[in-house]
Amino acid sequence: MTNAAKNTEIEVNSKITDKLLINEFVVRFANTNGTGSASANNMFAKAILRMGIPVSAKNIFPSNIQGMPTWYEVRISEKNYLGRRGGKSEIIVAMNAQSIDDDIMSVQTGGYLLYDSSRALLDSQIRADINYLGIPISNICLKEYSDPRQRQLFKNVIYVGALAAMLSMDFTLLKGLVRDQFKGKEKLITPNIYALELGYQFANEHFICPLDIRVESRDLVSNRILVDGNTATGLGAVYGGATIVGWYPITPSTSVIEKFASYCQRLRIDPASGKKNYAIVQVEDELAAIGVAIGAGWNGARAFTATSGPGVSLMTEFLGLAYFTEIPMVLVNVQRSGPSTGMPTRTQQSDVLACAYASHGDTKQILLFPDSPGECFEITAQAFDIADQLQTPVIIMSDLDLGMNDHLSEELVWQDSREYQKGKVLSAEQLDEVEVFGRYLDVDDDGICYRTLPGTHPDKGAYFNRGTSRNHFAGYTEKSADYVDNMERLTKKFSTAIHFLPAPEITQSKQTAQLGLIFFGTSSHPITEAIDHLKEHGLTTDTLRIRAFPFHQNIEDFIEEHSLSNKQVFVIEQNRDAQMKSLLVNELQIDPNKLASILSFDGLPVTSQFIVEAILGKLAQRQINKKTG
Amino acid sequence: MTNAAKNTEIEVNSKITDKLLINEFVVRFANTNGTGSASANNMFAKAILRMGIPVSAKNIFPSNIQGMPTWYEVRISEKNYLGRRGGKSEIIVAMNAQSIDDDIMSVQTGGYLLYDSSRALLDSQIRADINYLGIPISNICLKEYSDPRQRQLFKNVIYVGALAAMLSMDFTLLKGLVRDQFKGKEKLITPNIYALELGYQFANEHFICPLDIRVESRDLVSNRILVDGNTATGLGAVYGGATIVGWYPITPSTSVIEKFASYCQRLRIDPASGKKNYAIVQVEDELAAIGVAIGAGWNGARAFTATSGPGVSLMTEFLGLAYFTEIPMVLVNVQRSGPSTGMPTRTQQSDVLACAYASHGDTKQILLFPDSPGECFEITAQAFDIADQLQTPVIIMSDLDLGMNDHLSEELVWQDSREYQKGKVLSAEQLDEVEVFGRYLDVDDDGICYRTLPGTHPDKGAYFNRGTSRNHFAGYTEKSADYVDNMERLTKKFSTAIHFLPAPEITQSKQTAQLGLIFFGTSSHPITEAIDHLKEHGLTTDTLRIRAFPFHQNIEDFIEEHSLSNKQVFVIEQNRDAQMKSLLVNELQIDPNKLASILSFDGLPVTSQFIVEAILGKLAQRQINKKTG
Amino acid sequence: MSFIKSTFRHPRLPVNDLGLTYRDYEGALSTLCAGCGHDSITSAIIQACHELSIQPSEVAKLSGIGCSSKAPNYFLNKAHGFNSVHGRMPSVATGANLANQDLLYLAMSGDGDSASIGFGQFAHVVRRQLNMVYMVANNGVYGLTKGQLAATADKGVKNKAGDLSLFTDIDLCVMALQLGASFVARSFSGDKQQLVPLLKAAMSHKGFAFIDIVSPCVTFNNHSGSTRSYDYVHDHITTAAVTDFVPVKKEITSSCDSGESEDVCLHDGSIMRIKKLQTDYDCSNASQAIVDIEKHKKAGDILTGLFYLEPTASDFHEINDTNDMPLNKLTQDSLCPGSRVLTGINDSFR
Amino acid sequence: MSFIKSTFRHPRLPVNDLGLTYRDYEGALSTLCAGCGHDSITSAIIQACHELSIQPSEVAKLSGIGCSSKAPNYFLNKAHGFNSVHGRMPSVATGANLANQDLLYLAMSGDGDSASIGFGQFAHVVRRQLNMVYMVANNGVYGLTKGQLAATADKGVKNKAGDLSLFTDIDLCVMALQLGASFVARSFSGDKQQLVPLLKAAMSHKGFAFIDIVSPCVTFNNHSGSTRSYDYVHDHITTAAVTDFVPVKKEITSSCDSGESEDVCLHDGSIMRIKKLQTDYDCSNASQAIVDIEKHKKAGDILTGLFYLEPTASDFHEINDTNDMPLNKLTQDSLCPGSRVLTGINDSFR
Ligand SMILES: Cc1ncc(C[n+]2csc(CCOP(=O)(O)OP(=O)(O)O)c2C)c(N)n1
Ligand SMILES: Cc1ncc(C[n+]2csc(CCOP(=O)(O)OP(=O)(O)O)c2C)c(N)n1
Ligand code: SF4
Ligand code: SF4
Ligand SMILES: [Mg+2]
Ligand SMILES: [Mg+2]
Repeated sequence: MTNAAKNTEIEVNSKITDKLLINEFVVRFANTNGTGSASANNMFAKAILRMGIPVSAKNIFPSNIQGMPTWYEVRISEKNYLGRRGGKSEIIVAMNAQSIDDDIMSVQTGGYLLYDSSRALLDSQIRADINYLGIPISNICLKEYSDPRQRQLFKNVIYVGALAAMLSMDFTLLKGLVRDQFKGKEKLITPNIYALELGYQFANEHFICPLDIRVESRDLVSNRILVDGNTATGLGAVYGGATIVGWYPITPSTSVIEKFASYCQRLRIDPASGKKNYAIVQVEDELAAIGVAIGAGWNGARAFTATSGPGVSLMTEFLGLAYFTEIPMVLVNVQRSGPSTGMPTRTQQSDVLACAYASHGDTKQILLFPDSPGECFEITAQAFDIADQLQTPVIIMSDLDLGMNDHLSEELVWQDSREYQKGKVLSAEQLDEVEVFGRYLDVDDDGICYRTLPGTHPDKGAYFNRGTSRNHFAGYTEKSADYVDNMERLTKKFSTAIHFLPAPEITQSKQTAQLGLIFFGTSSHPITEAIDHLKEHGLTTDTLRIRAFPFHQNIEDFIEEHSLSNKQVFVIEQNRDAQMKSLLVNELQIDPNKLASILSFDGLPVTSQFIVEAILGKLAQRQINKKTG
Repeated sequence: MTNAAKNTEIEVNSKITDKLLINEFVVRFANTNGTGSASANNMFAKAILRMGIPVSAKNIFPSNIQGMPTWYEVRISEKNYLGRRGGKSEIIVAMNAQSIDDDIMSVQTGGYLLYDSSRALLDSQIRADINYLGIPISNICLKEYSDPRQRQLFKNVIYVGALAAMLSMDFTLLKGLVRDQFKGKEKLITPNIYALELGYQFANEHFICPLDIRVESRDLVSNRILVDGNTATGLGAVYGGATIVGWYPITPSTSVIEKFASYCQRLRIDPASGKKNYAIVQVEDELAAIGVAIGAGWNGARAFTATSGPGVSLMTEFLGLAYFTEIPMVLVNVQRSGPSTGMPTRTQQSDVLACAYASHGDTKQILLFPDSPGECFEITAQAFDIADQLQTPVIIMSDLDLGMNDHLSEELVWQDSREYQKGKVLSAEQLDEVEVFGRYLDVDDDGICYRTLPGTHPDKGAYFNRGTSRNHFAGYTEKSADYVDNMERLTKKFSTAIHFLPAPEITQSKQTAQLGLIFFGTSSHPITEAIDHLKEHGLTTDTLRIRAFPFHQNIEDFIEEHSLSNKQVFVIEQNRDAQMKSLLVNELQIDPNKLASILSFDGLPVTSQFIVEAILGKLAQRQINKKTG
Repeated sequence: MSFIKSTFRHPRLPVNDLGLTYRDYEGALSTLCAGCGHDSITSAIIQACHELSIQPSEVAKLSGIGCSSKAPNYFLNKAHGFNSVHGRMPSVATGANLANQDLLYLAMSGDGDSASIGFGQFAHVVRRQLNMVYMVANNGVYGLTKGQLAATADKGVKNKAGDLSLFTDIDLCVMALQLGASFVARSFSGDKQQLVPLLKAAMSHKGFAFIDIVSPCVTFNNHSGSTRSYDYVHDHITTAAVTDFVPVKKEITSSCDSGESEDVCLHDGSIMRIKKLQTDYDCSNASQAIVDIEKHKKAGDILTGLFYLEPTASDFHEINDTNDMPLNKLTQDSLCPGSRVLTGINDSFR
Repeated sequence: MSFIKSTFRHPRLPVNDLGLTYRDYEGALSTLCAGCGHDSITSAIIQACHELSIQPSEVAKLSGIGCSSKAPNYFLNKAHGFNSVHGRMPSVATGANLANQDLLYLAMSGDGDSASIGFGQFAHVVRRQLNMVYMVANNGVYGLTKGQLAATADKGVKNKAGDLSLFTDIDLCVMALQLGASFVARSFSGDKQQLVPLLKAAMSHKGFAFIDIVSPCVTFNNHSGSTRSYDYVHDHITTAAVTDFVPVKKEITSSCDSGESEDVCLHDGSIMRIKKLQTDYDCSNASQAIVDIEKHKKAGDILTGLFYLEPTASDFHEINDTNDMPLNKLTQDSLCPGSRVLTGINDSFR
C-alpha cells in the first residue's frame, strides 16, 4: 500500500469482527487544545444521543491553554456501558501531529485511523493491521477558507461530517444539532453545515461508506440527558436555595460556579425590582472563599463554595472552625489528581481522608458522593438541607470526570412539594417561649442544638460564636468537663447524622453472591460492564455504592455478608492509598483483611477492563496463597 | 474551729496516713496569671530537684495574659512517678479568690490548704476533713513593701518560704537557687531571700513545722535535668545544624523558636566576623513560615518551623508540595487541644491524622514522637538527618505538656563523633561523573533519588522543581505511566523510611504479659505508675512506645503477640477519635478489634489513675461480654 | 480586671431614644489586662452605640483572633458575635454582610490580625467596599502571644523583649486609602472625645469605614522607646481636624465658621462636622491624606482624625445590584425555580 | 508554539564575556499560547542575562502558579527553578535566599498570583527587602484558569466572558513603593528596548527590585475594551524616562546632557543612565512616583519606566547581619556547638 493509495481509497487490511460492529465501539479524537475541537467532538457525541443510542464522552485535556495534545473519547454502547472500557479504540481521529505516533498505536487491530492526509504519513506510521482513512482536511480548508481561524475551526467540523458518512449517522439530525448549537448566532449555521457536508461528501466519494463499524438508530436513551456534573451541581445549588457564593477559580471546579452564576442570571432575578436574589464574589483565595460561605451560613443564608486539590488544603483551617462552631455550609470538592498541583486536568478520588478528617484536632466532616449528573443535582440540593439540619459543613465529593465530562444520566428531578429543611433555628416567637436558651444545649438529646440568627430578637438568643471551647451557653471555658461534654455531643451528632444522609445503593442477588463490590462516585461507571464480564468468568457479584460518610449500618452488614470463606469484598477506588477502605475500616471497626482494594490512580477514569483484570488477579493470587499457605 | 484560730495555729483535723508522708505527694498552687507566680512555683520545684528527689511540674494556664486562674502542680515522687497521678492533692496553695472554692474541694482528705488569711474564709469554705494553714500574706506584703508590683510579686515568694518550713526543705539550697536565678540582677537577690524568710519564719512561728507531709533529701535524681521540651527542641535544632527558621507565633510552640533564637545568639555567632550563622524571620503567617523552610530546604540549608493547631491546618498545602517535590524540612508541631482554636493552653495528641496524611491527594508524612526533653533534643537533631536522607518533611509531634512543662529527663547527649547525614546530594564532581542525571531516577532502587542544589555545577544537574506530575528527569508530564511510576516510587520510599526512623521502645516480660500497652509521647509519663497499680490487680503488662511513623514491623508483632485469647492490647492516646489506633489499623492492616482504646482528651495531661480505671473497666466489660455473649 | 461584676443599676441612668441605658450596650466582663487600650475602645463603642440609639440586636460583631479580637465579647451583649480565625475575619464579614445587609457590622481586629496574617483579606475587603466598620486596635505588638513585634510597629523600635523592628512598617490607613476605602480615620483609645464621634460617623457611613485606633498594650508595649506607649502617643499625637457627629434627628444649632469648619452630610442624613486645625486639611482627597500622614510620621508625630470621607460611596450590594430584601430572608418561593423550569432545562441537555 | 525545537546553532552567534551565546540562556520550549506576552518577557530575560554575562547556574528561578509562573521553565535551562504553589512564591524565595545569598533570584509571578492569593506574601517580602528581582506579568486576568478578572484589572473593564471589573484595582507598583521596595519599575512585554535595560538594572540592584510588566493575554484579554490588550497598551503607554544600563566593566562613552540625563551608580558599580522625558521626573522620590502613576492612570495612560531607585538600599542579610558565607555552605564544625558546651547547658537545667 502506498501513501497515495491511502489518501484516496480505503483498502481494508483487517477486520475487528466478521460481522458488522453496530452501536458498540469507541471513537477517540486526538486534537490540539485551543483549536475548538471540543465543541465539534461534542456535537458528534450529541448526534449519537439523538439517534437514541447510549453514549458517554471523556475529554482528556492538558493543563495548558493552547497547543498541547488533547483527546476526546466517545463511547457508543447500546449495552448501556457508560464507563470507560479500556484497551485500544476502534476508531481514532488523529488530528494532532504531536501525538499521532501514539495515536496510531492505540487503534485496535482491524480498526480505523482517520487522519489529515494533506501531509503524507511516514513509513514508520504504517501499521498493517489497521485501516487508514486519509482526508486532506488542511488542504480542503486552505482552499475553502481564507480566514486562518476558520481554517482551523472547520477542520473539526469536516471530520465530523466525514464520520457521519462512515458510521451512517443521521445527517439531518447533525444539521439540526448545528442549528441548536448556534441559536442566536445564525450567521454561523450555514458555514458549519457547509463544512459538515464537505466532510460527508469527501468520505462518501472516497471510501466505501458506511464502514463495517457503524451506528443505527435505537430508542435506548428514553428521557436521559447528556450533561456534565458541574452543570448539574450548579443547578442543584440554585434549586437548593443557595444565595451566596465566595469562590476562587481552580480547575476542575470552576464551572460549578460559572454554571451557578449563569443559571442565577436567568432564574434568580427578582421580578419586581430586576435585582439579584443572589451574590457571588470572586474573592482573593480559597481561605476567603470558604470564609464567605461560613459567614453567610452563620447569618442564615444558604451558601457554598467549590474548589479542588490545593483549594481543599487551604480550606482546612476554616473547615475545622465550621465543624466546631457548627455552622452550615456546603463545599463542592471536584477532585483532581494530587498530591500538590499534581495533574490538574486529570481525575482522581484522592481527597477522601483529607476531607473526612479535615483540620487539626478531632474533626470529622460529612461527605456526599454523587455518581451522575442527575445525582449531582439531587445531592447538591439536598446538601443544603443536610447542612442546615446538622449545622455543620457538608462536602460534596465530585471529581473531574464527573464534573467536566458529559455523562448520560437520568434527568434532573424536582418535586414541587419538596420543602427546604432549615433545621433547628429559633424564631423570635420561639425565643420568647424558651425559658433558657443555650446555643450548645442538647435539648433533644440528638447532639443537634438550637441556633439563632443575628437580628432575630431584641433581647434573647444572642451569643458569641467562637472556635474556642465553650459551655452550653456559648460562654468561653477551659473547664475539662465542659470541653469533654461538648466533644462527646459532637460525636453523638455525627451518629445522628446518618439518619439525614442518603443510604448506600445496594444491588444484591437472592443468594449472597461470591463477590461484593464496594465503590463510590465515578468508580461506579464501569461496574455494569465489569459485572457482565465477571459473570462470563463464572463469578456472581453484589454491589454497594457508598453515597455518604458517616456510613450507614448496612455497609457493615454488606461487608460481613460478603466476607465469608469463599466470598470476597473488593473496594474500588481511584487513589493510591485506599483511602475509602481506610475510612471504612476506621469508622466501622472492620478487619482490613476483609477488604481487597482495587486501586486505579493514573488520572484517567477507571476502566471495566482494569477492574476485571484486577479482581481476577487477586482471586487467582488468593487461590495460590490457599494452596501454598 | 474559728477563722481566728485557723489564722494563727494549725489544728490537725484529719490525716492522710498515720505514718509520715515523705517524698510522695502533690502540691498544687492556685494563682492568678500575670502575677509572677510561675517563677516562684518553679523555684519550689527546682528546690525539690536539688534535694535529689524526682519531681515534675505542670503549669495549667489560661489563654489570656492577666487576671485569670492558673494552676501549677508539682509532683514529688521518690518512686519516680513523673506523670500526673490524678485525684486530689495533698497540699494546695490557694492564692486566687476566683478559684478558691474549687481549690478547697480539690484538697485530699487529711491534706492541707495554705491560703492568704488576710481575708477570713467564709463558713462555706470550711471542710472538716482538711487542714487549714492561714498566712496573712497580703497583710505582710502591705506592711513590708510600698511598691504595688513588689507587693504582688513577693506574695509568691513568701508562700514558697513557708512551704520550705512546712515541708522541711533545705533552706540554704533555696537561697542558692535565688542566687542562681537572679545572676546578673544582683539587686534582686536580697529582697527575694528576705521574702523567703518572711514566709519561713511565719510558718515556723505559727505552725508545727514540719508537717506530717514533708520532703527528705535523697540521691535519686542522678544526672537528670529539669527542663521543658521546647527548650530541648530549640537546642536540638541548634545541634542538628538548622540555620534557617520562618515562623509565626502561636501557643504552645512559640518558645521552640524563642529558645532556638536565644541559643543561636550565644552559640552561632561567627567568631571571626561576629556575624550570624543563622537567619530567623518572623513572617506574616504560617503559610509563609513553612514556605521559608521549604525554600531553604530546596537550597540545601537545614530549615525548620514550629507551630500548633491552626498553624498545622494552614501549612497543609505546603506540606503536600514538600512531600511531592521531595524537599527536606522539619516541622515541630507542639499539639494543643483542638478542634479549631479549641483550648490553646491545654494539651492533646489530636493532630496525628491531620499530620500523617497532611494535604489533599495521596500524601503521607513522616512523624516522630518524642516523650521527654532529652528525646526532644535527640529527635530534633536527628530529624534534620532524616529529612535530608529521605528528602521529605519530617514532623516532630510534641505537645503542650511536653513542650511547656518542666520534666525530669535524662540529660541531653551529643556524641562529638556524630556526623550530619546529608543524604543523596550530588556535588559538582559527582555530577561530572554521572552519565545521566535524573532528579527522579530511582538509581538505588530504594525510592530515594539523588538531588542537586542550585549553583552546584555550571552545566549539569539543574532542574525545574514543581508540584506537578513529572518524569524521571523532572520534566512536566501528564502521562499516566510516568505519574504512576512516581507515585509508586514514593510509596517505596516510605517503606525505606522505616530504616531511618527511631524504633519503638519495647519493654517485654520473658513470657508475654497479659496486657500490651501501646502509647506515644507524653502518654508514656504515667505508664510506670499505671503498671505498678495494674500489678496490684494481678495484671502483668508489656509496653510499646511508638517513636515514629511509618511503623516498624515489631509494632505489628507486638500487637499480634498480645492479642491472643486471654490477652489484650490497649492503645493509650490523648484525643477523642483514637487517631493513633486508626493509623495503626490502616497502615499495618490490623483488625481494629484487636486494639482497645484508652482515650483521655480533656486537655490535661493523662493520669495514671485514668489509665488504670479505664483498663480495669474495659477488662471487666470484656468479662461480662464473655459471660453473656 | 475584676471578676465579679456589680449588678447594681443606677435608677436614673440616662436613656436614649430606644429607652436603653448605657448598661444595655455592655458586654461580658473584660478579661484583658487592667489598663489595656482595647478596653477603652470597648467603652467608646458602647458610648457611640448608645448615643446613636442603635438597637443592639441589629448589630453583628466580628473579629479575628487576638486580645483585640476578644473585645467584641465585652460590648453589646445582645448582639450576635463571631470570633473567627486569625486574620480571616474580613471574609467571614463578607459572607455575613452578603446574607443580611440590614445589620450594622462592627468588626474588631488587631494589627497582627490585619497587617500580618490577614493583610490579604484586609486589602480585599477594602476593595470590595463592604458596608462595615472595620476597627484595628493597633498596639504594634501581638498581645495575646506575648509581645512579638507587629508589622505596624515603627521601623527601628524595640519590643519589650528587646527585639528590633527591622522592616518598613505597614500603615493600614495609607493602605485603606490606596485600596479605595470610602471612610478612613485614625484615633487613639485614650482619646474618647475624638474616638466616639469618629465611631458614630463610621457607623452611619454607608460603605467601607476603616478606623485605625492606636491602643497601647500595657503589658508588652508600654515601655519607653515604644512608639505605641501611652506616654509616647500622648506626647506625639496631632490632629488635622476635630470632628463632631450630629445624628440625623438632631437639629444643628452650633454656628458654623465657614473657613474653619465644614459639614459633610452622610448617606443617612446625619452630619459630620469637621473643624479644621490644620490649614491644608481636606477630607475629600485621599492622595493628599497619604502625603499628610507620611509627613507627620517623618516628623515623629502620629496624625489622627478623619483622613478621608466619600459620603456618597457605594457599597458592595449597590455594586452587585442585590435585592433590597436581605438574602437570608428570601423564602423557597423566590429561590426555587420549580419543576416546570427544570423540564426545559432537561431538554437543553438532549 | 511549535513543538519541535530546532537544534541548529549559527556558528557565529555572538558570545558574551563568559563565552556563552544567547542559546545558552534559553529554556524549554514554551507551551504558552502563540503571541502570549509572557513569552516576550522570557526573551527579554534571556537577552538581559546574556548581555550581563550572568552565569546561568548562579541564578535561581522562582515562581508561583499561573501561565506567567510557567515562564521560568522557558529561560535559563541551566539554572535551578522552583515552581511553587499559588501565591506563595515570596516565602519560598525568602527561604531560598536566606540559605544562599550568593545566587541571583529571578522570580516570576502573575497578577492573580501576586495581587490576589499572594497579596499578603507579596507585601511582606517587599517589607523584608529580600535581594531579588520580582517580576509580575500583568495581564489583568487569570490566564491559566481561562480568563477571570484579576485584582489588577482596571475598575470598569470587562473580561472576554463579559464580566465587569467592579472594584478598585490594585496597582502593585504603588504598593511596592508604599511598602519600601528599593527598586520599582513598570514596563511592557512588547517593549524590549525599555524592558531589557530595566531588567539588567534590577538584576544588578542589591535589595528588592520590583518590575510590573504589562503582558497581554492574547487568548483571554486582548479584546477591544480591555486595558491590557496589545492595542490599548500601545496606544496609551507613556514613559517618564528612558533608561540605559551600563555594566560595571564597560566604560561610559556617551555624553551626558546634565539637565535631561542622570547617571545613578548601582551597588556593584554599574551605571543606570536615565534620560528624562518628563520634566518632573525624579526617581528618588517614592511619594512623587505614586502621585505620577495615579495622575497618568486618571488620564487613561499607563506610565512606565523606572519609578524609584534607592541605589544604596540594604537587603535582608545586611539588616539581619548574616555571615557572608552562604548559610547552606556552613559545615558541622561551625554549626554544632559540641558536647562540651552541652555539659554546661545541662547544668543550667539542674
Ligand atoms: C493561625 C493562627 N496563628 C497564630 C495564632 C496565635 N495568635 C493568637 S493572637 C495572635 C496575634 C495577635 O496580635 P494582634 O492581632 O495584634 O492582637 P493583639 O493581641 O495585639 O490585640 C497570634 C499570632 C492563631 N491563633 N492562629
Ligand atoms: C491554591 C490554588 N488555587 C487556585 C489555583 C488555580 N489557578 C492556577 S493559575 C491561577 C491564576 C493565575 O493567574 P495569574 O497569576 O494572573 O497568571 P496568568 O495565568 O494570568 O499568567 C489559578 C487561580 C491553584 N493552582 N492553586
Ligand atoms: S497583653 Fe496587651 S493587648 Fe493583650 S490584654 Fe494585655 S495589655 Fe491588652
Ligand atoms: S492564556 Fe493568556 S496568559 Fe496564558 S498562555 Fe495563553 S495568552 Fe498567555
Ligand atoms: Mg496587636
Ligand atoms: Mg494574570
